[in-house]
This record gives sequence, C-alpha cells and structure tokens, in this order.
Amino acid sequence: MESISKQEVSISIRVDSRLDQVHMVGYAVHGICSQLGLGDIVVYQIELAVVEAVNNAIKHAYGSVAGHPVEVVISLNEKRLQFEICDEGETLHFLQKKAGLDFDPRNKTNLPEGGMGLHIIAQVMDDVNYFVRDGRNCLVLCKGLSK
Amino acid sequence: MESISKQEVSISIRVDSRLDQVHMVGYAVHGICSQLGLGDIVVYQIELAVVEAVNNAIKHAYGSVAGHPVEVVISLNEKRLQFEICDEGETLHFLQKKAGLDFDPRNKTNLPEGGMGLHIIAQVMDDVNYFVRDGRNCLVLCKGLSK
Amino acid sequence: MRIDQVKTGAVLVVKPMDKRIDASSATAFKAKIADLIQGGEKRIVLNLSEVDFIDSTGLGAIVSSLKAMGGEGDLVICNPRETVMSLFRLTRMNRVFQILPSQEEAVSSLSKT
Amino acid sequence: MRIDQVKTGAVLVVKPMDKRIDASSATAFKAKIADLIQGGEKRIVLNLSEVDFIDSTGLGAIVSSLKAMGGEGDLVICNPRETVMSLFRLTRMNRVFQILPSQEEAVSSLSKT
Ligand SMILES: Nc1ncnc2c1ncn2[C@@H]1O[C@H](COP(=O)(O)OP(=O)(O)O)[C@@H](O)[C@H]1O
Ligand SMILES: Nc1ncnc2c1ncn2[C@@H]1O[C@H](COP(=O)(O)OP(=O)(O)O)[C@@H](O)[C@H]1O
Repeated sequence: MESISKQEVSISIRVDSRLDQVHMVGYAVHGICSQLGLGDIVVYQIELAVVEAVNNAIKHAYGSVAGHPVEVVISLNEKRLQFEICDEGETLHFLQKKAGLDFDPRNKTNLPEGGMGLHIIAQVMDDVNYFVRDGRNCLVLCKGLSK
Repeated sequence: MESISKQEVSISIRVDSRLDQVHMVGYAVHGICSQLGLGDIVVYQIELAVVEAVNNAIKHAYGSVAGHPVEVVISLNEKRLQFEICDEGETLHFLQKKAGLDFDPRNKTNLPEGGMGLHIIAQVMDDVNYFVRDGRNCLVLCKGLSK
Repeated sequence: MRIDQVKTGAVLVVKPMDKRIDASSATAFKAKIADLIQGGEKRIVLNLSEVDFIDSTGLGAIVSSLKAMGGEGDLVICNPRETVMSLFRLTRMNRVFQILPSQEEAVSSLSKT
Repeated sequence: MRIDQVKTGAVLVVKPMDKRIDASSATAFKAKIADLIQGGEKRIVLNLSEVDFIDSTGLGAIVSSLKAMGGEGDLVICNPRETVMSLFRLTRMNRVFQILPSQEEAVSSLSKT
C-alpha cells in the first residue's frame, strides 16, 4: 500500500444571478461531495450551505436582478473542501459569524420566515470568511475532511 | 396536475488544462445527470463523453500544457441536455463525426490503444458539432431527453 | 410547483411532487397553501416524501404557512427524508412542527384534535 | 495508483483500489502492469470491482497491458460494474477481452490454460 498525497484540485462554476438556475450548482456540488465518502446528510448540508450562499449573492448582492455573474470556486485537497462564492454586487458589511437563530418555538406568531441562511452556513461549515477584492465580494466556506 | 414548462437552465464550469483536474468536472456532470431520471449507464456514458472531450482539449488543443482554460457550458431544457466544451488552443481541423473504430478483435498486436475518444463521444451523444469563434474552439455535444 | 392533494375526513394531505422547495419555488408553494387556507382548510398534513431538497427560503414558506393558519388550525409534517429532517434540526424548526414518520400517523394526529 | 496484488497458483490477481483509471492515472497503471510482466507474470486477472470510472485512455492502458503480455500470456478481466462494462461494449473491447463476473471464474479460467 502506497501513501498517496492527493494534490489540490479545483474547478470554478459560474451561474447567472437567477434563483431558478441555482439548483444546477446544487447538483454539481452534490456530485462532487458524493465522491468524498461523506454521509448523505453531510452531502445534503454542504449542498444546502452553498445554495444558501449563492441565493444570498443573488438576492442581496444583486437585489434579485438577473444578468450578473455568481462564481463558485470549489477546491479540494486531502484536508479540506472549500467553496468561494463570489459576486460583483453590493458588499455585505458585517458578517455575523455565529448568526444565532433566537426564537421561542412555542410562540407561533414570532417564528422567523427568513434570516436562516447564514445560521445554516455557520452550522454546516467549519470556517466562514468574507473578503472584498477588486470589486469582488467572496464568501469563503471551509469544511475540514478527516479520514 | 399542471403542465409545467421547464425553462432553460445553464451553468459554466471552468477547469485548468491539467488531466489531474478533469475528474472534478466528471463528478459535477455526474451530479447533474443523476437528477434527470436517466439510468446509471447513461449517466456514466454522458460523464465519459464530457471527460473525453475535456481530455482532448487538454491533450490536443493545449498539447498537455497546464495553465490554460477549458470551459464546459452545460445547458438543459426539457428536450435536451447540451455540453459545449471550449478551449483557446489548437483548432481541430476535421471532425470525423462517425469516427469508426475499425479493428480485428482477434489480432492482438493491432489493437488500438488510443483514438477511441471521438468514437465514444459520437456513440453516446445524439449530435456532435464543432465550431470556432473569436479564437475559441467549441465542441458541442447534444443529448436528447425523451420523457 | 406541482402539488397532490387528498382530503381524508377533515384533514387535507398536501404532497409536493417537485423534488425541491427552494428559493425559486417557495413563493409559488406559499401561495398554494395560502389559497387552501383561504378556502377553509384548517388541518393540513404536509407529506414531504417526494422532496429531496429544501433550503431556508423553502423552509420559510412552510413556516409562513403554519403562521397563516392562525390559532385554530394546524399543519403537521410527515415522511421527511433524513436529509431534509436535518434542515429542521439545524434551524430548530423540529421543535416547532409536529413531524411524523408516516402519513397515517399525521392524519390521525390531526383528526384527534 | 494503488493496486492490490494476490498470487493464486500461477495466476496473479491485480485489483486497482482507486476509483478511476483515467487519463491522469493511465500511465502509472500501465507502468505497474509492465513491471509485473517484466517480473515474469504471464497470467493476470484484472479485478475491476473497485473501479467506478474508466475513460478511453484508461482503457488504452489496459489494452496496452494485454499487448505487452505477448503471445504466451493472457489477461482476463473480472467484476466490472455495469457502467464500466458499457465502455467495453462502446469500444467493442468486450470482444477482445475475456470478461468474467467473478474473480474465482477468472482465476480458474486462466489456471486451465
Ligand atoms: N452575499 C451577500 N451580500 C450582501 N448581503 C448579504 C449577503 N448574504 C447575506 N447578506 C445579508 O445578511 C442577511 C442575513 O442573510 P441570511 O441569514 O442568509 O437570511 P436571508 O437571506 O433570509 O435574509 C441578509 O438579509 C442580508 O442583509
Ligand atoms: N479538442 C481537440 N482539439 C484538437 N484536436 C483534437 C481535439 N479532439 C480530438 N482531436 C484530434 O482528433 C484525434 C482523435 O481524438 P480521439 O478519438 O479522442 O483519440 P485520442 O485523443 O486518443 O487521440 C486526436 O488524436 C487529435 O488529433
């Protein structure tokens, strides 16, 4: 048995800023994650986190206006899986990393109908960062792989 | 039951011209095709055809030199699934559409070890085209979807 | 958004037939359920057996449907996949909804009320 | 390219443990088999049970291995998935190789020769 050091691999996926296109990114991410020996639930959650991030770019960075690029750079090595979700729209001015989801489950009238995306991302991913460079906003989602 | 007309959806995948990156494109294509209700064998063959086309771009258009872009544009509507594999390298001067694979299976010494890629693509896909525009070469692979 | 509907006694079972309830279909989903509530349905079972994927916007539409039922009505969920169930857990919405493994249990739970 | 090897009598069973034999791994695969043939192996079973994906370059490497065995030797394939088997059919290589459903059958087929 040899020890093989798997080098970094990477692809970039581009999609137009339309919510009805995002599932294609989801399927592609799902296809990649399915090959990593992660369980079905983890694969679902990673797809979910990336979809949330792409939806956010479309809704908040581009105000749901079509015709703008959203890019998802996926990179993988033996230690971690990383997604950079980049847009050229409005910058998110404050990334609440531990976006809490505070509500009383018994109080029906006050249940949140939104504002859950960043919370989900923070829960699913091991590290979340956001940076702006040359007019591009990038949300970086990192998931450690322990084998 | 409503009749829904699914509109066109599309994403573009970019990968560097390195053979050790191509499986990531394969996984993404696999993930998308897995959602279309096609059988496992068809999904495999579509992934295979796209991988052959990307490998060809890397090997033949770029002479296996890294650092160049290969783009795969995937578009889907209810009637067909299409892949455009584009490079900015050497142009393929003659696309043999019905690339035959002629050999005598009993003659071991004359078995082909290469030259099977375009044959596979032609077998798997319903339509194959190649065009050059603005220094970009695009191989267009089309697969009809009958539901 | 394709939705199957079956009425069992006073309970309406609603089964989304599309694989995804996501940001692109959530509005249509919410509107359909709102129509049903408007039409007088007070006890709804949401059967998620055909649903592969729900994102936070889709979940928000389900929450919105529950809220739209007001004090008298109730919405119970059944047959979620393990994967979809994990979204309810991630957002603590498993504490908000009654979630049952089978349609029969969901219908009888609502029939008792 | 990780490869498991087990010798059974005069037959060497070679089982690639990586999921893909493709354009990026074909050269390494070919070199490994060439080493084995160089080392005197004349009857090789290639067990594809762990292999999810082979492309035309990977298939070319397998063909090359068969040719490298020359007139005396033989290479038999076993346990291909249905999907991988379809590549052999697409390229008519199913007429070139003996392809058997189990390792036992492949080993005994080569032992008889
Ligand atoms: N990519 C982004 N660009 C700009 N603003 C963003 C982005 N992502 C999130 N936001 C801001 O953070 C808020 C919380 O996002 P999120 O938790 O995903 O919930 P929701 O999208 O439902 O509002 C958004 O309402 C928006 O103001
Ligand atoms: N994208 C491409 N760009 C330039 N030439 C190509 C391209 N694809 C194929 N070719 C040419 O067509 C030939 C046949 O290709 P193929 O059937 O895939 O077999 P192989 O790649 O093993 O040679 C190649 O050897 C090459 O000369």
